[in-house]
Amino acid sequence: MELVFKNTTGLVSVPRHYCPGCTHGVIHRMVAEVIEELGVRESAVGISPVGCSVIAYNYFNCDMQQAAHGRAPALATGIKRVRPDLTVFTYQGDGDLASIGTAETVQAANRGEKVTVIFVNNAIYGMTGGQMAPTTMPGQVTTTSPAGRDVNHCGYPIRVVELLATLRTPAYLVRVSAHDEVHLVQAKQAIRKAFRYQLEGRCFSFVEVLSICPTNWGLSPAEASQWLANTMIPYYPLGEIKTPDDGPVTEAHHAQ
Amino acid sequence: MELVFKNTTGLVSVPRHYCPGCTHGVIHRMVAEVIEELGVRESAVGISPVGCSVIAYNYFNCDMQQAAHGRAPALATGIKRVRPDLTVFTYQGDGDLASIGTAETVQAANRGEKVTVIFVNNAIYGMTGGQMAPTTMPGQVTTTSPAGRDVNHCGYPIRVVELLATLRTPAYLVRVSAHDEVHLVQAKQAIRKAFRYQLEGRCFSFVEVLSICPTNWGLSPAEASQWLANTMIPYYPLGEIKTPDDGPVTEAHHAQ
Amino acid sequence: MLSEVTFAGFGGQGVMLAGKILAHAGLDEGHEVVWLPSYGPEMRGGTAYCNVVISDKPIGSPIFAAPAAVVVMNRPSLDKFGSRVKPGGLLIINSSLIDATSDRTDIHVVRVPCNEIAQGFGSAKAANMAALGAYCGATKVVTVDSVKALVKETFGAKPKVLDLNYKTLERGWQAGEEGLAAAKKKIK
Amino acid sequence: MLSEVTFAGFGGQGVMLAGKILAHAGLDEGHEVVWLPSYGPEMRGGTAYCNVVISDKPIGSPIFAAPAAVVVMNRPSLDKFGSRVKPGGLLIINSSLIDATSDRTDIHVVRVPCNEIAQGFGSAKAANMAALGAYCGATKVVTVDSVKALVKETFGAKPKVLDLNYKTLERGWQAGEEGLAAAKKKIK
Amino acid sequence: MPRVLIDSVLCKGCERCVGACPQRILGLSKELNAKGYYPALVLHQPRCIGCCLCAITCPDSAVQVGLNGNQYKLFEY
Amino acid sequence: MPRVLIDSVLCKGCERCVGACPQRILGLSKELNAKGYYPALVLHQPRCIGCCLCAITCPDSAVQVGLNGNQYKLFEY
Amino acid sequence: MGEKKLLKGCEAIGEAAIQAGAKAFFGYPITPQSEVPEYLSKRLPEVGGVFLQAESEVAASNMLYGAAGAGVRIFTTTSSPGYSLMQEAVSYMAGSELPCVIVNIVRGGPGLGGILPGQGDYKQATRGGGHGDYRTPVLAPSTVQEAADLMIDAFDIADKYRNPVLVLGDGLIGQMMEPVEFKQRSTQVVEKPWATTGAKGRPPNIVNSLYLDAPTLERHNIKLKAKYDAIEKDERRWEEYGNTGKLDILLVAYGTVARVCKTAVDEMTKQGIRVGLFRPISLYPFPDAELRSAARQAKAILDIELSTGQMIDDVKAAVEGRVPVHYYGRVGGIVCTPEEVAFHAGRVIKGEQVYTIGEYAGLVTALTA
Amino acid sequence: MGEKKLLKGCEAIGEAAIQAGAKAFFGYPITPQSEVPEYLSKRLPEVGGVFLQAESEVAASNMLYGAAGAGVRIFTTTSSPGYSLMQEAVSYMAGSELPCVIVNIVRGGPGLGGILPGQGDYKQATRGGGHGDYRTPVLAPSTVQEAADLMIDAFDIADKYRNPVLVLGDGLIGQMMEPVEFKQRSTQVVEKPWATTGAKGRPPNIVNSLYLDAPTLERHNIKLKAKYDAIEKDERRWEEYGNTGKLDILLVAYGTVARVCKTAVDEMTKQGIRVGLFRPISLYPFPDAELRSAARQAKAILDIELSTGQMIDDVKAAVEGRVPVHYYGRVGGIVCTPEEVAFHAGRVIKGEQVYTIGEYAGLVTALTA
Ligand SMILES: Cc1ncc(C[n+]2csc(CCOP(=O)(O)OP(=O)(O)O)c2C)c(N)n1
Ligand SMILES: Cc1ncc(C[n+]2csc(CCOP(=O)(O)OP(=O)(O)O)c2C)c(N)n1
Ligand code: SF4
Ligand code: SF4
Ligand code: SF4
Ligand code: SF4
Ligand code: SF4
Ligand code: SF4
Ligand SMILES: [Mg+2]
Ligand SMILES: [Mg+2]
Repeated sequence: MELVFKNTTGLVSVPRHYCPGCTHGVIHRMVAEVIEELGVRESAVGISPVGCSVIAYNYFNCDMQQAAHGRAPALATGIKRVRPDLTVFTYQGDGDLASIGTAETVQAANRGEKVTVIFVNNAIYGMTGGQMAPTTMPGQVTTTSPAGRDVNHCGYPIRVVELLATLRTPAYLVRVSAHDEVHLVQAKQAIRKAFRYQLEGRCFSFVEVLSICPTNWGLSPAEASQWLANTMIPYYPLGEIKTPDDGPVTEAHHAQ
Repeated sequence: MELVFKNTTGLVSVPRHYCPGCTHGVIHRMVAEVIEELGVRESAVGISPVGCSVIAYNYFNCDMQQAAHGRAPALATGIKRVRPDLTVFTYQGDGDLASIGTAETVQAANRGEKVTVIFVNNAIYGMTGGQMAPTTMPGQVTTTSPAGRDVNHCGYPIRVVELLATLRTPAYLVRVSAHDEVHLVQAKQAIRKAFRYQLEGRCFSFVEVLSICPTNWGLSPAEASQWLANTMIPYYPLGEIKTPDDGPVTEAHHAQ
Repeated sequence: MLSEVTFAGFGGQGVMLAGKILAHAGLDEGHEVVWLPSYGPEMRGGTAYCNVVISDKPIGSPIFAAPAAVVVMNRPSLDKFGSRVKPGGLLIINSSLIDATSDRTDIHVVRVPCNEIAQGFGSAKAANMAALGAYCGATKVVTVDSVKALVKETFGAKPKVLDLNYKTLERGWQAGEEGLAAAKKKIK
Repeated sequence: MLSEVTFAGFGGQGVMLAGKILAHAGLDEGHEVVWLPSYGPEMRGGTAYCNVVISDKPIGSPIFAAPAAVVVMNRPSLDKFGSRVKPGGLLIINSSLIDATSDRTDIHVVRVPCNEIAQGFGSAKAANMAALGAYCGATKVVTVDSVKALVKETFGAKPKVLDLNYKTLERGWQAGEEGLAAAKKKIK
Repeated sequence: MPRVLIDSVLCKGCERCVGACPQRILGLSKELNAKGYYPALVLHQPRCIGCCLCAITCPDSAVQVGLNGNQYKLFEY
Repeated sequence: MPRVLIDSVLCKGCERCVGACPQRILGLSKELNAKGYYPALVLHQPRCIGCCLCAITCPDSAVQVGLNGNQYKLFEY
Repeated sequence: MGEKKLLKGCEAIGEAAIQAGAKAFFGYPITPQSEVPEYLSKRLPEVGGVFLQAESEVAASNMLYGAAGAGVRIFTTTSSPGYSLMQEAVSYMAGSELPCVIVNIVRGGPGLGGILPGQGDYKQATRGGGHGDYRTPVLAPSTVQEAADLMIDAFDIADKYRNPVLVLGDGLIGQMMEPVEFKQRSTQVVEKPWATTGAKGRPPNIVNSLYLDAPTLERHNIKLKAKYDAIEKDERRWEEYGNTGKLDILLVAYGTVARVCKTAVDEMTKQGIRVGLFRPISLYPFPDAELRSAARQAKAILDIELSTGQMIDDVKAAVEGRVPVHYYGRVGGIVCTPEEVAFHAGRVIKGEQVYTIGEYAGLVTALTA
Repeated sequence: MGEKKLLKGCEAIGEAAIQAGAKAFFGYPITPQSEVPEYLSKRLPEVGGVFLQAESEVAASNMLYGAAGAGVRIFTTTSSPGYSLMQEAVSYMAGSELPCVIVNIVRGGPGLGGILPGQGDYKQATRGGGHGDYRTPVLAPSTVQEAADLMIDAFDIADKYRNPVLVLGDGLIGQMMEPVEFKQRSTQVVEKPWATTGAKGRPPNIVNSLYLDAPTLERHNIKLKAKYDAIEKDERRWEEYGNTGKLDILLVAYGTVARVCKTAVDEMTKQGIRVGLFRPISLYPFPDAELRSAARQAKAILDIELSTGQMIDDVKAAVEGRVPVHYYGRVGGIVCTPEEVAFHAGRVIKGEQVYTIGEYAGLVTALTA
């Protein structure tokens, strides 16, 4: 019997510590599959964040570095600039990337670092026990917004992909979702494309993956997927927001 | 004889240390005039950055704090949240605000802090002797881009106003220029409007002012103004990019 | 020292709450108390536990190499803590979920079918009350009234749940009392 | 110690370059040298200065409370440094821009019209060479050939500018030599 | 014939696969596994169409899909 | 009649006012001020229209504009 | 008020700050102190205060700067890596003479380390991890009640000296529940005429740490130094426990470890050993004279820390070589037990070499293998 | 090579790093070290290296982490406030055992302070300003030539111990021009089998400082401690200058101040005073045994710093109370002169109380007025 879906060698085969139903695991698998499919496992360096996926270094079957909270894009920059032959990716949560790591995210994108960022947006700080993230939905109850996120108190959720899309530096910016099987099929394509752009030396590539956190949302995995579909997707539209082919990159404004 | 244009009491009458022709001085004056005109000098707290305007605390005739490099919006947040009755503004350069302070800028805007940010974009690090800023123009020679800014090496200049405009939280975001008299008249209106929005408790307000740095650009003040008009304005379009009245703020996506 | 106990189980089995109620009861009865949880990511999926100390003197360390008593709600907890009980100490095992037992002869082992007791009154969710009851019944460190008052504070809003917890607590108490008596005979 | 001098003036008057050339010349002639600039924002608008030490032994401190010699190119520099010159030391004043002089009688004061000299050869921009020349002419700490070689390295690409600097240097040298001789008579 | 292999040691009983299966042929076991979860089970293997959606959706790499013979490729993953 | 007052101590001779004046009536002095700059001068006061653009454009608050009598407000500043 | 409540250390810290008059909290979640922001996100709005989650510790500490500069009592809590990110702001606040309170619930390090209790940030806390000549008083509670009490004192000290004050705990202090009583304490209301509250009827106030003129900066530094001298004179705190007089051994420990040592002292005393505990409560200023006098009649000192040995330098400096100072510690999140302390103290008394951490845990073999 | 060039300290530091094999520079401008990035932005591309201006010191230090983890020789330069922002990353690099070199061209502090020379970051540098039990070797040059030489050594030490190494200068070292010779030095090429260079033909490498399991983290801490013990044993550096044997006074100073002291020693010797200078070159590890032996025949020690007194604790600990240790310093950017040093040394010799900074500058009156 041939295995038509078999576990990727891009992951180490150990049980993972994620909660039942948590889509971190699915996203790990897709990234690992792409790395394997593109044949770059032996040149890949991944960077794990601080967040539930902090020990992703135990799961990905490639060289890994563990970054300080929010700084993964800086590490990626450091690695890629001195070893452009390596395939460098970061794997980051929304607290990590969209809060403490805002500057590193925006600036790495703006410099056009030839790295791939996998951004797992679960609208919450998972690891530390469910505090509000910049991506938390209006009205969403968290341990630090016990009455629900009040947009008059701390603003609206940040749409990182749209934010980065205003930068003129070419980039591949896409948002996908991991909440169900159909969206996973699309997500996989986006991740593949993101790594391809890196391998071609074209641009910075960034995949935002909407993800569920049943534990801190206080929902079953199925309910959590529903909530993501009903609440998050309307606010976080899916699709390619920017590709490096967008618009002519004219050199009109060169100075002096 | 009546003075139809007289020096504002919003500024302390001491000579300022800026280089001849440097528009920091003009921008100081306009902000101070607005504070005086709106009658809020006695409730105002300004925050000076690290940059050529670091000692703005000696010039503004109101209470002042001096912030660590890039952190002025965090200070402003701290002050305004505990003393909402005060009129709080920051005065920041492009290195300060758009490089090291990226996170503080984006997050203060996103939280909708009711403060006013005056952002002086002179496309360079003035104080430290003319190093490249994130806003430096493509091809522009600086002491750390001796061959001119190479967009393939470090990307395109960041347009902060456009970046912030993607945030859903209501805001007043405008770009003006200080390079000549006509633009100064427009700039003044924008600054006044920005403070008004704060006083009305409406929103975060942000005025980007294009500014010249004759010293580090290696140009006379007149040449510098020309360069700004010819090179910077096409890349940094002037005008109100966002007002709090833009678009209906629907509460459609409230969760749970 | 009146009492020094570790409650251990899966996250979700309510061991933290059981410990907190015990500590509260100790405080209400005028003693010094400390409740110390395990915390952080290790709680996720793994075992959660808390230590409770009740004493008549200021409490030094709430960390014990060898606790006087341990209540284990699941198998991994038995594996982790069973061997640490102080000689002469007490080990309460939730026999509903743990087939294994301890082969130690220097301690008192009491097996209580916590889930079954609670299930019998309506829901296995109250199994932690059986465990708490068993520990208190065996040690008498606090009175049943103190504990009941706190159970009421916790579940008072929902009469059905309160009733379930009361009954489970009482049955657990009895099981603890009887179990220890039996164990004492064994050990002599 | 062969030489210990401060060059001071407005930013833009070329005092830094004058000092660097002197230090280079010292190095080329086989001595230990240090060149130390003032730096940072104080340079903007204010006075800029640099210290040069040339010695035959390893150089300790390049910071002097009382320098053996000072060359001042503008009024604020005279105010700041004039009083610090070591008794018996040398003060060279750019008389083109400084009407005032020092009333100290314990030092040698030499007035050199640096801007005028340079202007005479084509541009006041070379005034710093007159000052450098004056200092070297007075002290003979390095040879004129060493200095000229370095001036050539600096301006060699533009023959006209080189010529201007050469000539200004030489005239300054002479003014320094003669000025010190005159001052020595005065002081005795 | 497709064949779905579920690793009941890795499975955490989250039921994502159960929801993902277009044939509705997956369910949970009534027996706890060693980690304390009720792992997923194939209830009716013959109706399986080998679409792999169960495997794709599993966060814990607990599902693999085997095949004897040929299979229509239903979508690009 | 408008009257332009330039503080030659504060002035740094940047010539921004010179460029801003629609009447082209400003220029620089030939005398250095104490700080070493050639300060701005009004060359032909009578032609001044009191628009204040010189003052508006001055970075060093060295320009004030006075008025005897009435004046058309040319723009909103 | 006056009533004993069972509270987690983190909750007690948050509540105490409110009792001390703190008007707002700016902070960022990090284990094991996230219960502070969680508690305050509910509690502060109830009392008309402001809870705001900052985007990072860098931002949080600079929000503190702004709010402290505006004259209100303000504080934040964090844990080790977060405190490292605050070093620039702490140096700025010290330089600008701004009062505030920062709680560091220390965890294992360096780097991401672990989340269990540690004392590896002692040097950072007591020497100033930021740049420049400054110091911050450091208070180290060893019970939840004391954490609450010291929080209130910390605000008073901060205001008195216009300086940041650090409260140093660890996961045990933060996570443990103990009975706490908030005594009605009159916290000093300090006038802050220097604060940026709007220049109404007075010249503008400036909050600043920049002095480009060297003599001016030197005067500023001298003024700061005089302040630290005053703090070193007036703000020492310590506790002595167990036996005094002639001692076979004097234990020195702070915070969590001191609790463990108290149990050890009780046990050892029962066994007839003459043992006492000296517990520094203020780590800066370190109660050196007091330790010196406590140590006068001791045959030996055993310094016990959850670090590879940081406070020991202060202990040695305090006793000036008059008493031999031994060290024992555990690290990585392991808290030593009373039995362990007694065992190692026993070795010292018997004149045996104290085991190193590695030896004791049988680790050295594993490492060299 | 072999030729003497007149270089600014900042340029020499940049060039030396290239000579040592550094492949890239990530950094952020700050006075008085901006000449390093400026120099390298031209120079690195010439030699096939990478110059990248980071968005902040936080980012720069984390770029260092990434590049060091990828196995290349890497460094950055900064000044005081910038170094404070690097504390988290330095702690991470120490925890993950990554070699790199960081240059801190110290300025006046605390806060924004000033830009003139200072030594107020001594404690931060030698004690570790970040969290957790770690140390970084610190080398303090006092000439431009030495700055260049120590840069190269710093890379070797970093690689040897897999640890960040700090080079501590100040504005004077950074801005001064002196002749520099780059001797053809065979810098050790160290294999880095642990680096993340792609898992080709070997199992994946992991660069990490997180150890959630306490015993594992404890083992890791013990391993780090063993490394620091080895560093303390093998990496001490110091210089003795002037007289040896019986001394009226021994000066102790490092970096810029040590230059000043050398001139003072020369002058005083001329006056017949028996005076010597002990100059620590490695500040961590502090050459304590060496200082102790140098001090053996001295009547007194005068510790001279551009701080209110930080190294003095190490000096005191080193001499163990056998010789009286006096302190004199200037702060705020003022560098004391040779005359000033001689004057204060003279007071010590005469048995007079050394003036405090404030007294000397006649400042105390102004302050108390
Ligand atoms: C400097 C620092 N601040 C805070 C923390 C604590 N911390 C650990 S994980 C985390 C949030 C993670 O949330 P997110 O990035 O959304 O990841 P998730 O767990 O949701 O996948 C925080 C705040 C830390 N380790 N370091
Ligand atoms: C943490 C920190 N990093 C760097 C510096 C050095 N620094 C001072 S001003 C400045 C740049 C200022 O440029 P900009 O913000 O554009 O202001 P400008 O001078 O151009 O008005 C830098 C990098 C500092 N003081 N603190
Ligand atoms: S806490 Fe949330 S994000 Fe973290 S593993 Fe559990 S479900 Fe996933
Ligand atoms: S350096 Fe540039 S920005 Fe700074 S004062 Fe001079 S002209 Fe203005
Ligand atoms: S392969 Fe498809 S049909 Fe078969 S069990 Fe899985 S999801 Fe169901
Ligand atoms: S998706 Fe995976 S883990 Fe979840 S129930 Fe199915 S097989 Fe088990
Ligand atoms: S007021 Fe107008 S017209 Fe008069 S001098 Fe000024 S710019 Fe010229
Ligand atoms: S604009 Fe102001 S500073 Fe410039 S020349 Fe005119 S008056 Fe002088
Ligand atoms: Mg998250
Ligand atoms: Mg700028």
